[in-house]
Amino acid sequence: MTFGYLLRRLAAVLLVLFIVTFAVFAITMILPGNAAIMILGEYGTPESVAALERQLGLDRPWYVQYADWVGGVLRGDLGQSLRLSLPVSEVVGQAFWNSAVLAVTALVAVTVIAIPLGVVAAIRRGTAADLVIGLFAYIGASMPEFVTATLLLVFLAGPATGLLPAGGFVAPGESFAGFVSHVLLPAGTLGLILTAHISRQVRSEMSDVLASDYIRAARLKGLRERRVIRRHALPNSLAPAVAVISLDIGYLLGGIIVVEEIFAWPGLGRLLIYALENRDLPVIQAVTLLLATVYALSNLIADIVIALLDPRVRYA
Amino acid sequence: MSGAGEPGTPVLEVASYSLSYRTPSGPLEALKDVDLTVERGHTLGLVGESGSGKSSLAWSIMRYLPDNAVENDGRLSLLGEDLRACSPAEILEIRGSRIAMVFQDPGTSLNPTLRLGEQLAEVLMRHQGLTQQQAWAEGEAALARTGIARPADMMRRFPHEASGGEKQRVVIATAFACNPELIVFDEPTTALDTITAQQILELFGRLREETGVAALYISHDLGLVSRVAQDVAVINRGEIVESGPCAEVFRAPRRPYTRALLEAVPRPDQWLGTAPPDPAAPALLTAEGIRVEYGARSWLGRLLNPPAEAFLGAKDVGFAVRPGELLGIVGESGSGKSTMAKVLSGLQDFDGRVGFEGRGFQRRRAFDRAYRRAVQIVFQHPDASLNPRQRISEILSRPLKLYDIVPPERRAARVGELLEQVRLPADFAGRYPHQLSGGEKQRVAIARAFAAEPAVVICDEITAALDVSVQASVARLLVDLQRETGTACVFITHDLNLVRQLAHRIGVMNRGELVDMFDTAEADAPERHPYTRALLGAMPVPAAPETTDPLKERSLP
Amino acid sequence: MTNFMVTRRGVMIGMAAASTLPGLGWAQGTPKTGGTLKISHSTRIATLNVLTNSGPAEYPVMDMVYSGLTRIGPDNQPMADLAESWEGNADATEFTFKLRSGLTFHDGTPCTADDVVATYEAILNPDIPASALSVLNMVDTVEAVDDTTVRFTLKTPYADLPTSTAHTNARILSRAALSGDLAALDTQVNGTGPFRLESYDSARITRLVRNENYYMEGRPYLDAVEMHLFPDLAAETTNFLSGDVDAMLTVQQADYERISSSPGIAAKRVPSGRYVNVVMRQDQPPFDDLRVRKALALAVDRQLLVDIVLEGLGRPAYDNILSPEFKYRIDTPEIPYDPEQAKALLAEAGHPDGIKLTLVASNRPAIRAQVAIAIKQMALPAGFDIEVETMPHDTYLANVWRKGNFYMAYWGMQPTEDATFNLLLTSNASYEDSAWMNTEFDALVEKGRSTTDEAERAAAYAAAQELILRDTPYIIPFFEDVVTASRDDVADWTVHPISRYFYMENAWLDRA
Amino acid sequence: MPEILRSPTGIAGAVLLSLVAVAVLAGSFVAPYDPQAFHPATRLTGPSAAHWLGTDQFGRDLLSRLLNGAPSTIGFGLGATLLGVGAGTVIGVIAGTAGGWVDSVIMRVLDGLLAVPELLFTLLIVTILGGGMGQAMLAVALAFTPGMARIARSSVLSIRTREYVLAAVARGEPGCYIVLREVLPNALGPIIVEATIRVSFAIMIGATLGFLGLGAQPPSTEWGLMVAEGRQFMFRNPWVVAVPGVAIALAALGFNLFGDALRDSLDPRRSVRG
Repeated sequence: MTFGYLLRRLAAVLLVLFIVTFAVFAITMILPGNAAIMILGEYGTPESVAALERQLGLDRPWYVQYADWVGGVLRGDLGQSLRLSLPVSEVVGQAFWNSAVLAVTALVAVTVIAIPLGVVAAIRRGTAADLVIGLFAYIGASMPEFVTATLLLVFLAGPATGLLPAGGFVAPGESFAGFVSHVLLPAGTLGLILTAHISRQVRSEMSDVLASDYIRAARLKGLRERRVIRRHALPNSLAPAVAVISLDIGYLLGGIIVVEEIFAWPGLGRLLIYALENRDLPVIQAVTLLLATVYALSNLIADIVIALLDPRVRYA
Repeated sequence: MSGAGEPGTPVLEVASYSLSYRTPSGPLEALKDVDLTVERGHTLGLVGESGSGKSSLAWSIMRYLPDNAVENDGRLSLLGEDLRACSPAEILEIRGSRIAMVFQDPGTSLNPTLRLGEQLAEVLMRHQGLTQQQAWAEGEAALARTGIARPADMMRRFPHEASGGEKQRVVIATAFACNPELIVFDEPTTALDTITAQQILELFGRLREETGVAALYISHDLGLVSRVAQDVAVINRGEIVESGPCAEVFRAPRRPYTRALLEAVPRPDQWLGTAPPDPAAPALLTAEGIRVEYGARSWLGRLLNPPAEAFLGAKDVGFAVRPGELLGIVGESGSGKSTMAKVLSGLQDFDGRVGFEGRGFQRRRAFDRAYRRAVQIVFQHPDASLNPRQRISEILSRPLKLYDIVPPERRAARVGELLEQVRLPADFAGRYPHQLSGGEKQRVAIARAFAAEPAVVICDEITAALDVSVQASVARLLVDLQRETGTACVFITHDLNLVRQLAHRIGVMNRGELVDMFDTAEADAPERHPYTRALLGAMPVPAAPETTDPLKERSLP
Repeated sequence: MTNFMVTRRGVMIGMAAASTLPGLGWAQGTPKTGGTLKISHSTRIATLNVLTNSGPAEYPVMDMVYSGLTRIGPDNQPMADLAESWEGNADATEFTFKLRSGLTFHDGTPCTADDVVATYEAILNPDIPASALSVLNMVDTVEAVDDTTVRFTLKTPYADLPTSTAHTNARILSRAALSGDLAALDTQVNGTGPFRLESYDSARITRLVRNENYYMEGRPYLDAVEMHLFPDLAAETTNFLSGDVDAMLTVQQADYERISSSPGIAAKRVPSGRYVNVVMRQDQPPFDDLRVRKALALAVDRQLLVDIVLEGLGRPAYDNILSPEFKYRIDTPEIPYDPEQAKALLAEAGHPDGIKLTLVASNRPAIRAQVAIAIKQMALPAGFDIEVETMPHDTYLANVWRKGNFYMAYWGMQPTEDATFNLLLTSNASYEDSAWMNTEFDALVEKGRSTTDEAERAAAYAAAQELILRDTPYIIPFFEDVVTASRDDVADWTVHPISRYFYMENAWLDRA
Repeated sequence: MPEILRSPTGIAGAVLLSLVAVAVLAGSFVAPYDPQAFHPATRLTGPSAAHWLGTDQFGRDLLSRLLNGAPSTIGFGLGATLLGVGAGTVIGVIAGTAGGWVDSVIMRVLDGLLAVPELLFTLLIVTILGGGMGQAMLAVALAFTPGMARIARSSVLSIRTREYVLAAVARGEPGCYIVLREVLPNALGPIIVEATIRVSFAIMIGATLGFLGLGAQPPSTEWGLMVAEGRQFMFRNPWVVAVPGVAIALAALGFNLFGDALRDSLDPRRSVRG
C-alpha cells in the first residue's frame, strides 16, 4: 500500500463521482417534471411554473446547467437548493453533522459489542453461546432496517410501553440525556444489522486464525490460552475485522437513509429523500458526493488502520 | 532437566498405541499398535509416505488431538511419566518446555504480526519465569547459537522480513530454548530450498551434539533421514513396518515395503533414461536469448495500477533440445525454470527467440497451432492439472479433436489406447478426476500431452507433488513413452538425483540465469559451476540396499 | 355585536372589528400573556416565500408573520386585516381599501399604500411566480390614492375581490423587499404579522417571536411559537402524546381516536369542504357518456369510504362540489350505493360486459391511493374493472395531472363559491381538467360573481349546482374534516376549515 | 446436493426456502380470501379463526395478502439478483479473461461504482427512473452488478491460473472454449453462493424501496409496501406491520442460511471426499 496507490484510488472515485453526477443530471433533466412544478404543486399555473423556472434557471439547457454546477463545485460552491432556497452547503452541512453523530454512535456501539461477540463465538465454537450469537447474527442480517425500526417503535416507543421517544433529534450539546434517549432507537436499528454482520465476520476470521499453524505452534509452545488468544489470535483477526467494518460503512450510509426517515432524524438521509421527492438536483448531487466521499475516506482510513495492525501490509 | 539419564536412556516410549478418527463414514484408523522408543542423545527417523499416520503420531505425543480422535489403551511416556495421564494443565507445562516441536513450514508456523524476538522470548518467560528483559537477552543468545549473524536485529524483525532459513532457525532456537528432553521435528526442511535445508540439517546435528536431546524426526525422505538419524522406523498405513538402526535397515531391509521405498529413491548411478541421441543431430527446439520481465506493462496499465517493481524471470537463457533427447533443467524455486517452461509452451510473454524445426518465433502470439501441437506441457500438481468437471474421456479426446489426430469415430478407441499406454485401465475413461489417485491423475495428464503426438513434451516438476514410490513409477513411465515414441523431453525439477537418472544433459538455473549446462555423465567433473557443486553437495545420495534385484525395479506397489 | 353588515351590500363593504374577533374562537376565560407554543407538523417548511408557498405547514407560518389587506374569518367571510375598511362600486369594478394608520413592518419601517401597490404589482407580474395571480387575474390596475388608501380597478366585475385579497399568497410585502433579490424572500421575512421570524431551520424547527408592534394592542399573547418538524407520522403522534409538543397541526385520521381519548388533550374536528375528486375527462370515451359517469357515481359507497378511509372523520358527499359550509349550497340528494343499477346503466351505455379502466393516483398524500383502491373494490360488482396505478407525485404532476382521463385529485376548501367554481369547473377555470366546459354553467357563475344582489346570486349559484348534479363532472365521494389537536391548556387554538388561517394572535397558554 | 442438508444451517435454510417456494407457487390458490376484498366489519383485528393473521385497515385478510404478495416480493429478489448476477458475471468474466488494459479499465470503473453505497446507488437509479417495481428491479440489478463482477472476476482469475486452463491455453484452444468449458463451469461455484445470499439482500432492498414508496405501489401486495401502509395503524394493530415484516425477515433468512450452507459445502476445506 503506497501513497501513490491511495491517490490513484481517490482519482478513480472522483472520476466515477463525476460520471454519476453527470448521469443523474442528464437523466433528471430528460424526465418530465422538475423542481418548479414540485414547488408550486397543484396550485401552479403554466405561467407561474414558467416564471419560477426562469427564476431558478431551470429553463436553460441541461448541459449549461451542468457546466454551471460543475464550475461551482470546483470553486467550492455547491449552489443553491431549489426547494429550500438556501445554500446547499448550509443545508447539507447541518444534516451532515447530525448524520455523523448518529453514524458514529452506532458504529462505536457496534464495534464495542460486535467484536467481543464474534471472538467469544469463535472461541466457544459449537457451544450454546456460539449458537445464540450465530442465531442473533442470522436474524439481524435478515431484517431490513425499516422492519427493525418499525418493530422497535411498536415495542419500545408504543403507547403500551412508551419507554423511548418515537423520534426526533436533540443535539448532544442541548441536553445530553435527551440526545441519548433520542439516539437509542435509530442507533439500535442501525446497530443490530451491523452487529450481526460484523460479529459473524469476526467469528469466521477468528475461527480461521484459531485453526492456523501459528496458533497451533503457540499452543504447542505451552503458552496459556489467554496469551494465545490475546497476543496471537486477536491481532491477526482484527485487521480483517476492520476491513469488514469499513465495508459496512457503506451499509451504514444506506441504512441511515431509511432510519433517519423513520425516526425523524434531521440528517443527510432524510434530506436526500426529501430532495429526491422534490427534484432538488443540487442537493441530490451534494448528498451523493458527500456520502460517496465519506465512504471512500472511511475505506482509506481502514486501509491505514489495517496497515498499522498488520506489519505485512505496513511494509509491503 | 534434560540432564536426566545417560545417553541411551529411553526418553520417549510409545507402546501398543493405536489411534483412530471418527468420521461420518465410520472410524478411520490412523495408527495401529505402534511401538517406538527414542533414546537420549539419539534421533529416531520416522519415515512414511503421505497418509501413513506419521503426523498423527506427532500430535499424539504432543497431546494435541482433535475432538474426534479415539485412542486405545496404549502407552505414551516421557522418561517413564505417562503423558496420557497428565491433566491439561500439566500438559501445558510440558509443551515447549520438556517436549518441543519444529514444524514443516516456518512461513505459517510463525505469527505474522509478532516480532520474531517476542515469539522466541515468550517461551522463556512462560517456562523459565524470566522477565521480559532476561528473556530477550536469553533469546538473543539462543538465536546466536543457531548461527544467525546479528541476533539482536533478527529479534526485532517480523516474520515477513526474514528468509525461510532464518525463520526456521528462529523456530529451532525456540524449540531448544528451554532445554527440552524431546524435540519432535515434523518435516522441518520440506518447505525450504535444497541448500538452505542442508544448512538447517547441519545446524540440527550440531545442536543435538551440544544438548544431547532426544529427537523424533518425521520425514518422507529416506535419503534425508539416513543423514540425520541413528535409528529409523518405517511407517505405512499406521503401522510400523520396520525399525532399527539406520545403517542396518538401509543396508538390508527386511520388509518388501521398506525395500520398495528404498529402491524408489532416485540414485544417480542407476540410469533409467533412453539411449543418448545423436549429438550431431540438428536441434529440434531452441531457446535463444530468452528474457522475461515480470511486472512490465503498458503505459495504461502503469497508469491504472500500482507500480510493481519489475523483476526478471529469465535473463538471456538459451539452450537447444535435440530430437529424442531428455534435457533436464534443475534449479530451486524462483530460479526461472518454470518461467522457461511457460515460455516454451506459449504461456508467457518473452523477448528473444524460440526456434522450432527451423522456424523462429519472436513473440508469444506468434506460436501457431502446429507449434502448440508439437510442444506439449505436463504440470506439477495432479489435482489442478485436470478439469474437475470433465470426464477422463473428454479430457483425452480434446487434443485429438483440436489437432484432428484421428477421425471422430476413432477417438473413443484412441482414448482407450492412450490410457493403456500410460498403464491405466481403459475403463478410466468414464471417470472424473476426483475418482483417481494423484499418480493416476498425473498419468492422465501425461497421456493428454502424448495424445497430441508431440515432438517435445515439457515436464514442469511433474513428480514433485507425488510420493517417492509413485514418483519413481511416473518417471519410468515417461522414459518408456519416450522410448516408444521418440519424443524429446524438457524435464524441469529441483531434484538433482532424479534428473541424473533420466536426463542426457542437465542445465542448472539460478536467479533467472542458466548458469551451467553439461552432459549428465560429467556432473561430478571439477569444472562444474560453483552453484552446481553446492546443489550437488546439498543432496547426498543415500546408500543403496545391498541386494538390488534389477528385476524387482518395476514391481513397486 | 356582529361586525359585518350582512345587508344587501354586505359583500361590498367591510370594516374592522373594534378590538376582538367574532365569537367563534374557543375562549376559555381571561387570556394570559407569555409562554412558548410548540406545534408539530409533518411536512417541511421548505420556503418562506409568501408569493409561492403552498405547504400545509407553511400556511400557518405565513399567517403569523404576514398580514394581507383582508383575511378570511372563522365565519368564512372576509374580515379586516391591514385594511380597516373597504368599499366597492355598484357594478363591482372598482374597490377602495383604507389601511390602518401607523402600520410598520417588523424592521420598523412604515407599511404604506405604496407597499401594497408594490405587492400587487409583483403578483400581477407574469415574470414573478405568484400563486395568488389565479384569483386576481381580473385586476387591471392597483394605485395608491394616498398613504393609506389603495384603489383596485378591475377588468371585469367581481364582487368577491375582498376574498381574493385575503388569499394566503397575497400578503403584503415591502417595496424594498420586492425591489431587492427576490430569492431572499425564501429565507427572510419582513412582514406585518403578529409574530416575527427568529430562526428558520427547515429540517427541524422554525421559531417565531412576538411582534411588539403588531397593529392590534395587547396581541399576540404568546411570547413565541415553535414549529417542530416530524416527517414520520408515528413519531409525530408519539411525541405529542408524550407532551413534547403542545399542538399537532394535522392529526391523521388513524390516530384520532387514540389522541382524543388521551387525557389532557383536546382533539378537534372541523368540518371542512376539503375533498377528493375522481377526474373523468369528458371529451373522450368512455366518460363522454353521462351514463358511465352516473354508473360510477352509483358504484361508490360513500358512507363506507368515510368510515374506512376517513375513520368516520368526514361527511359523505354526493358529487356537489360545495360543502354545507357554503352559504349558497343547495340541498343535495343522496346517491345510494347501487351496483345493480350502475351495472344496468353501464350496459345501457354500451358496456354490457363491464368496462376496463386505469385509475391513476399520486402517492402523495396517501389518501388518493386509498380512495382509489376502495373505489376499485366497490365498483367491481357494477362491472367496473379498475386497475389502480399509483405513481410518484412528480411524475403525476408532470404526466397525468390535467392531462390524464381518469385520476384522483385532492383539493382544499376554497373561501367562496366563486373561487370553488373557478378553480376547476368553469371553462376558463385555473385548473380546468374535466373538459366539461359547460357554457350555461359559465354564464351562471359569471352572473353570480358580478352581481351584488344576494337573491340573484343565490339563484345563479343554485342553478349552477343543479347543472353539476345533472352532469356529474366529478365523483366527489366525501368532505374530509380538518382534524387537529392541542393540549388542554392551549386556549383559543383555532383552525379554519380552509386550513390557511390560524388567528394565532389570539392563542394563549393557560399555564402558571 | 444432499451434502448441504447435513448441516443445521442447510436444513433450516432449506425448510424456510421450501415454505417460501410454496407461498410463491401455490399462495394465490390456497389463500382463504381475495387479497383485495374489503371486510369493513372486521378492520384491524388480530389473529382469529376467520382471519388467521388478522386484517388490515380495510379489513383485508393479512394471510391472503401475504400469500398473494409472495410472488412479487420473492420474484423481485430473484429477478433483480438474476439480472445483476448475469450482467456482473459477463463483465467479470470479460475482465478476468481479457486481462491487460481491458481488465484495468473495468476494475477501476467497478472500484469507483463500489464507492457509492449500495442503497444510495439504488435510490438514485430508481428515482431517476421514476419509481415502480420494474424500475426498482433494474436499479437493484444495476447496484449488484459491480460487486458481482468483482466476485466473478476473482473467481475467474483463480481458475484461470489453474493448470488445466493453462494446459488448454498451451494447446492453443480457442478463447471461447477456454472460457465456456474450462473456466466458467469451475468458476460458477462462488458466483452461485454469492447470488444466493444476494437474493436475501435484493428482497430486503426491494421491500425497503416499497416501504419508501419507490418500489411497488398500492394496491400491490408487495410485503415492504404492506409494512409501509400498515405503519399508520401499527399502534392500533401491531399485526399489520409484524406479519409482512416478519415474512420479509424469514424469506431473507432462508436465502442467507441456504447460501451459507452452500458455501460451506463447496468449501474444499470442509468437503468430505471419500
